[in-house]
Amino acid sequence: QTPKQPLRIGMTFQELNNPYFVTMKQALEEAAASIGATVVTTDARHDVAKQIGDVEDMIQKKIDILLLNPTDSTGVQSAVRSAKKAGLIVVAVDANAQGPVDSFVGSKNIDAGRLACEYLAKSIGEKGDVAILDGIPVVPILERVKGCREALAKYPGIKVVSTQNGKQERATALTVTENILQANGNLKGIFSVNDGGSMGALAAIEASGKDVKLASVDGAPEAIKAMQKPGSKFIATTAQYPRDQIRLAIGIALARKWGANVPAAVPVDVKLIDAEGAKTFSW
Amino acid sequence: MNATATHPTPPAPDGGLFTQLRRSTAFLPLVGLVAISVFMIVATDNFLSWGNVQNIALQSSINAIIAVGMTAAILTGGIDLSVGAVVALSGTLASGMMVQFGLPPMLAVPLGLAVGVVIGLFNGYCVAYLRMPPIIVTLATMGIARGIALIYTGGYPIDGLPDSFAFLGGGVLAGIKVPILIMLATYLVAYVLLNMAPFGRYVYAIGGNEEATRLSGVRVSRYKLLVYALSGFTAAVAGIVQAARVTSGQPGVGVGFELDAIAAVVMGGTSIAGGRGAIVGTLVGALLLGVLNNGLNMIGVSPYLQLIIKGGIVLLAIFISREAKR
Amino acid sequence: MNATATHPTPPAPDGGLFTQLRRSTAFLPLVGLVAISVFMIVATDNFLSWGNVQNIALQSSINAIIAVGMTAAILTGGIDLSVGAVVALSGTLASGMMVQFGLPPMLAVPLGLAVGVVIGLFNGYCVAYLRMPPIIVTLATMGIARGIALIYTGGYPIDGLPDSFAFLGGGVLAGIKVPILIMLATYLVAYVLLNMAPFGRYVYAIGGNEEATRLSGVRVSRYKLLVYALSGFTAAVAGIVQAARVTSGQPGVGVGFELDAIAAVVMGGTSIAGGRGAIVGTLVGALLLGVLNNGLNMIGVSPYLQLIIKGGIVLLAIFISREAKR
Amino acid sequence: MTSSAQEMLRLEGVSKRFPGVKALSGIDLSIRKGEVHALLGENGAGKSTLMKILGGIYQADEGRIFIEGGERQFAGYGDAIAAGIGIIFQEFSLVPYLNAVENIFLGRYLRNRFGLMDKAAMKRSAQALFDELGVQIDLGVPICRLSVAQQQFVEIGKALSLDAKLLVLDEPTATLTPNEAGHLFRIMRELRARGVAMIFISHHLDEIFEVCDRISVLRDGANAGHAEVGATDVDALVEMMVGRRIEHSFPSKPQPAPRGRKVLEVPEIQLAKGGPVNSFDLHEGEILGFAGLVGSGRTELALGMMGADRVHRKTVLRNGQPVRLNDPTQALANGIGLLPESRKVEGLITDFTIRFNISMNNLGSHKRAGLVSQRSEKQSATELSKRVGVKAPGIETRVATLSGGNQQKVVIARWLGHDCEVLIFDEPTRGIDVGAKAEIYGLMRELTRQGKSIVMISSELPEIVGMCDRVAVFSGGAIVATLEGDAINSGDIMRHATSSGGLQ
Ligand SMILES: Nc1ncnc2c1ncn2[C@@H]1O[C@H](COP(=O)(O)OP(=O)(O)OP(=O)(O)O)[C@@H](O)[C@H]1O
Ligand SMILES: Nc1ncnc2c1ncn2[C@@H]1O[C@H](COP(=O)(O)OP(=O)(O)OP(=O)(O)O)[C@@H](O)[C@H]1O
Ligand SMILES: O[C@H]1[C@H](O)[C@H](O)OC[C@H]1O
Ligand SMILES: [Mg+2]
Ligand SMILES: [Mg+2]
Repeated sequence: QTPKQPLRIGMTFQELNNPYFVTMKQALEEAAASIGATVVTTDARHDVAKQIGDVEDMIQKKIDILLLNPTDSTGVQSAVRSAKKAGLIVVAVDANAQGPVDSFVGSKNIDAGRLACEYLAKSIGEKGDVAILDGIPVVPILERVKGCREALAKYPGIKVVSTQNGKQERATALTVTENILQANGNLKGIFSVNDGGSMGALAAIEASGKDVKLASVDGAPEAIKAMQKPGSKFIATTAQYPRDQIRLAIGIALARKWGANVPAAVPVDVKLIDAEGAKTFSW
Repeated sequence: MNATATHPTPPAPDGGLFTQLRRSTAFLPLVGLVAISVFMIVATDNFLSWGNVQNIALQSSINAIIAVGMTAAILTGGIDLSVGAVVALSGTLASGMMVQFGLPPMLAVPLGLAVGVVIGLFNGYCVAYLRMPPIIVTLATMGIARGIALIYTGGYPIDGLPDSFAFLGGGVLAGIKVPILIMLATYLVAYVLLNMAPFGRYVYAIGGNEEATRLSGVRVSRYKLLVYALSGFTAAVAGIVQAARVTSGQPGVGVGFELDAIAAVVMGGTSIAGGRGAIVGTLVGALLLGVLNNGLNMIGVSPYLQLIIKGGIVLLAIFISREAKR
Repeated sequence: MNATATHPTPPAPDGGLFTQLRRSTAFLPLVGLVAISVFMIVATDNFLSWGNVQNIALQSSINAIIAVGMTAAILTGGIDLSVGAVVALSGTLASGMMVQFGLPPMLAVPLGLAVGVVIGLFNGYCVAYLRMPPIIVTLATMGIARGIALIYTGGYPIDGLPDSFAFLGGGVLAGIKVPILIMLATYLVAYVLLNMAPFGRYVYAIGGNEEATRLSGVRVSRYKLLVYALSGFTAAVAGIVQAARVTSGQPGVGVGFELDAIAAVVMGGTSIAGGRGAIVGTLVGALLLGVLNNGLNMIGVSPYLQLIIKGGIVLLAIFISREAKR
Repeated sequence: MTSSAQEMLRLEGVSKRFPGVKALSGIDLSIRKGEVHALLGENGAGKSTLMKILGGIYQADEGRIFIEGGERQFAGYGDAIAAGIGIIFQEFSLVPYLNAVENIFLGRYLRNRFGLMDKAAMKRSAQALFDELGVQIDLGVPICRLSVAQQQFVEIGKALSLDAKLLVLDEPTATLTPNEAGHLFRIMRELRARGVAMIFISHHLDEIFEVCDRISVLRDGANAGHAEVGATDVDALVEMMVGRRIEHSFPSKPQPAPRGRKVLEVPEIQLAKGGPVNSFDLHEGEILGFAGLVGSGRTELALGMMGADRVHRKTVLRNGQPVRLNDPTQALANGIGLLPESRKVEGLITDFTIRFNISMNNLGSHKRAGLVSQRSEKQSATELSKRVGVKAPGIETRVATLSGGNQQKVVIARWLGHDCEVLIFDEPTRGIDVGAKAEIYGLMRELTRQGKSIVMISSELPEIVGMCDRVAVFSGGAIVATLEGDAINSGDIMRHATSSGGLQ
């Protein structure tokens, strides 16, 4: 086409009322501005059907690069196909997608669950009842739970007494945790699959006055802040790096566009942040 | 022609308290609540502990508060789908006022409530004066209110609320959690409004026969306006309590709350066609749903199965309390 | 003294085609569709390209198909909130049959449709024979159907569907995408059913005056049963198309679809109180919503702002087409 | 009772109890083939209930139904139709958004060979039906756009199209003018000649003598007697129905006619652009009649005047002061109240109790500290319902369970308790029995003696003549004459009412 045409980047998010993704969006806009690219973003609100439609619209809008944060890894594959057919570069971010994606940039989610739950296990003295606050069944979340269970399984004194779905959202996580606390009088720890849910769980723990420790994944600002409160029950969160994921994704996409062979997956390291580490951490 | 008002069996003016209760639309829901509670007591360990009873009331409080305004809207033959979005908007707005502008809760809370009333007035204006169908008006304002909340917060939760505000969500007064007290106060006021003040009579009348009410000289449009304002207000109250409970203003909170509130209202015996029902029934309906949620969690039923059981119990409850055929 | 019924201007028996259109409840929605399309043509680059037009039709197809059954339910004065969950259930079930049991699509698809009809019949039975309120019955079956879909799949999407099935979602026939053809076929059948077969008149009659219809000897309960079965069926058709489009059975898909379908029906000029409306209007309403979604994405409006604009346009559309006062 | 080959229908010992009311006890009734049988009784006597039992809509608690000698049981109206029974219901059984054709054939649509509706064939036979009835009806528009009288003819046509052997007509003339009623009677005579048996219910006793052969009277749900038309008269029938003689139906008019100050002046009112411009005044203590044919625009003018409907242009003065009347609330605030023409649709909240219906727009006078004082409300409702003579177990009875006449009295009671000075009574005695009518007339005079003024819209000439101090006669939407004194007589009113409208 016309060479003057600025590069167009489209990104479809699974949701946009989670700081994690809003931060990604900011990083995307900053990065795009620095290379003179235009950006469109859409919000699937956890609806694969809407996500596919959003992608189709962006194809019509003739974007060059599609950054895809799938709300469901299998469900979006027809969108991936359409995008590839239209000649777009497709890079999945945060969660991988099926279909011919050019690359995937995402956290090492098994590590994320394992690190958080090892820390949790040690903090409760390697024994006692633990609950898992689950989330939406997408690969990254499933992997975190898997990593967590693997870690906990190493401690015979620890028993996972309840797994409930907090929908990664504060209000739901709050009531679910209240019920978990009611039903399990001896609970010692809770693992939440992300910080959206952890903040609800924390509110419930604090209100109950019980000594239940909480570990999570993300490193979201509100979690970092909560951990630093003296005597906080929120003891650790495995940080992901949303800004870096975006920067890497754009880099990979450009490289691909210029003709490079890019790796099929770019796993991003995660890092356990405890109360001490929280003092200096931010996304 | 024998003059009139012959009372073959003059019924006791009001009947005893029990008779009155028995006749009320709230009676069967109450029976349902008791039945399910008994079941839960048997099926779980500490269902009836003071802690768990408070827990249930606490968890029902948000829905119960929203359901007050929803009851009024449904009694007039309308509905309000925007309540969930109003919960988000009022909560984020009040939070923003406190965190970003440093307003004290004393000022921020009224502002949060005011935004609910404004949305309610807008709904009411469209329904009452522009004669647009409530279901679609409030569906539209649902999107609008949610959009404003998201734009206002940029999608982030607003954190760092003062402790004096968090008290509204987690505090204890006279041994009872504050949200429960707020819920009870809301119902008390609503009871007086709907059963003892002219306002309530008009609400029922509009739902019973709007045209007749209008022709008799009642300002139907104004009362409908007020009803939606009330619904916006109670949704905003719930939004404040919700924000205080999670100590942050969440732009994404409240999705689907409208359906929970409708379920509470209808489970409580109010006719979805308007004109018939009782506010007390709504409280019972909300508690019934709360008991179900809590009890199934306590028993340890899987979340997926819970959906089915809850659906089944809602059906059963409505089946039992549906109006007798003809 | 001349007998009754003198008409100042005796209207032409049926009027020309345009007059008929002009009188139809679908007229104003059509004007709205044209107006918004013109705006989008001006505001975006290639809105009117064949690719984008197909795109819009494709994206509207799921909602449009669901809205067929919803139209029938609303015309009788009812509603069906279970459609979104039925989309998930029929899609996962059909997918499961193909992937786990190796059934060919020829058998799996009818099974998926059958489960929709079963849920619809259940809804209809509760509404028509047990006289339970539609909104709450279908709210309950919404939970039940969703729960079954989640239990059946364990919460995971069912993957690995055969290409012959995926054709239903992505294939092209005579230059047109298959979901669009399915949508058109559904509307054609619905048009005949609702406008030319006795069934349709009974649907309108029930919504217009159920008691009178019953008195006329129409088997009201049976037709209501059929209406909900139809709604379950079209939701299941949408579920199959949806599964084929995302080439997987998704237990979580379809949340909130009921509201989109209601919006399409009401935007299409059908009265939410029943008795009045047109199936063509519903198609127009669904396309209108599709154009909005697509156009706002094409313009590049931020997703948050989109919520507000869409709400505003829905309001505007209903405001313009609302019934004139009295 | 003896059965004979001539007998079409026999009811034996039919009883029906509703919660709190014994509607029918041991009713016997016998109808011959080819006769028109009048069924009379006060409001609430049980006429409609008996007919609904005959139609399978209600089930009798006791009693047997014989059709042409054979015992039958009907589970629903469909069964009754199949047995040759057709009913013209007191409450319309029409679907507002369907057209006349679709209404008439509802439940029995003709199909073409594809199983689809044969619209053309149905339209043809509907047209033939209305031609036979001698009425002109637009078959293409939803019937809610037709006038009440036209709807009544659709209802009649619907029952006739059943080709019933036994036709029940439950107060079909309540919404018809004498002339239109005449049409109906002609058709009834034709049907009789063809051997169709008919049960005719009406509160217009003169009509009974015009079309009926025999008469059965119900009183308080029991048989009160039978009579041959030739061997009885109105007074005797009234006594059978009411159990006593009714001396004068109309209270005497004050002489000379009241001519107090003008409480209401309408120097100009034009409903629609280009339509007729009308004017009228109402004096204190007077009853002003609005007479005219059904559809002549009386209701519309009244509703427009008080702000219930939009009008193009109007000026209204109350006690000499111009007032703004944009809705019924403003009318009420200016002391103008309405008793609407259709009590069920526009007057009552049938789900509410008698008490709530009476106090509904008068809660202000029962307020204590901003709340409704139940005691004051109950006291006043009890007193008012006694004054108008509502027959009901008590003031907490749901209005839905009352007979039509008693429902009407509840609406009247509402206005008796109100301090409105100007009352618009639209067809106040429609469907009201003779006894109750006399009471309502008495109540109206009582109101005017208290200084209130009444506009009475009525299609019944005798009551216009008997009650009104002045009469405005409508034709084609225009007031074509205003009569007073001796000029108020049937002949003059009809002459003006049938003159070509709009010109004076
Ligand atoms: N569905 C019902 N529930 C309770 N009571 C009823 C019901 N229908 C009728 N009634 C009562 O039965 C009695 C007979 O009513 P019905 O309607 O048969 O009177 P009617 O003779 O037709 O009077 P009208 O001349 O006013 O039409 C009345 O006392 C009425 O209140
Ligand atoms: N087919 C029609 N379509 C639309 N409007 C009509 C039609 N027929 C009559 N109208 C209007 O509706 C009005 C109401 O009719 P209605 O039968 O109530 O007559 P009315 O003169 O108001 O008096 P009343 O009903 O008291 O006899 C009529 O005045 C007439 O202008
Ligand atoms: O990695 C992200 C995850 O996919 C989820 O949806 O919530 C936020 C993050 O934890
Ligand atoms: Mg009757
Ligand atoms: Mg009239």
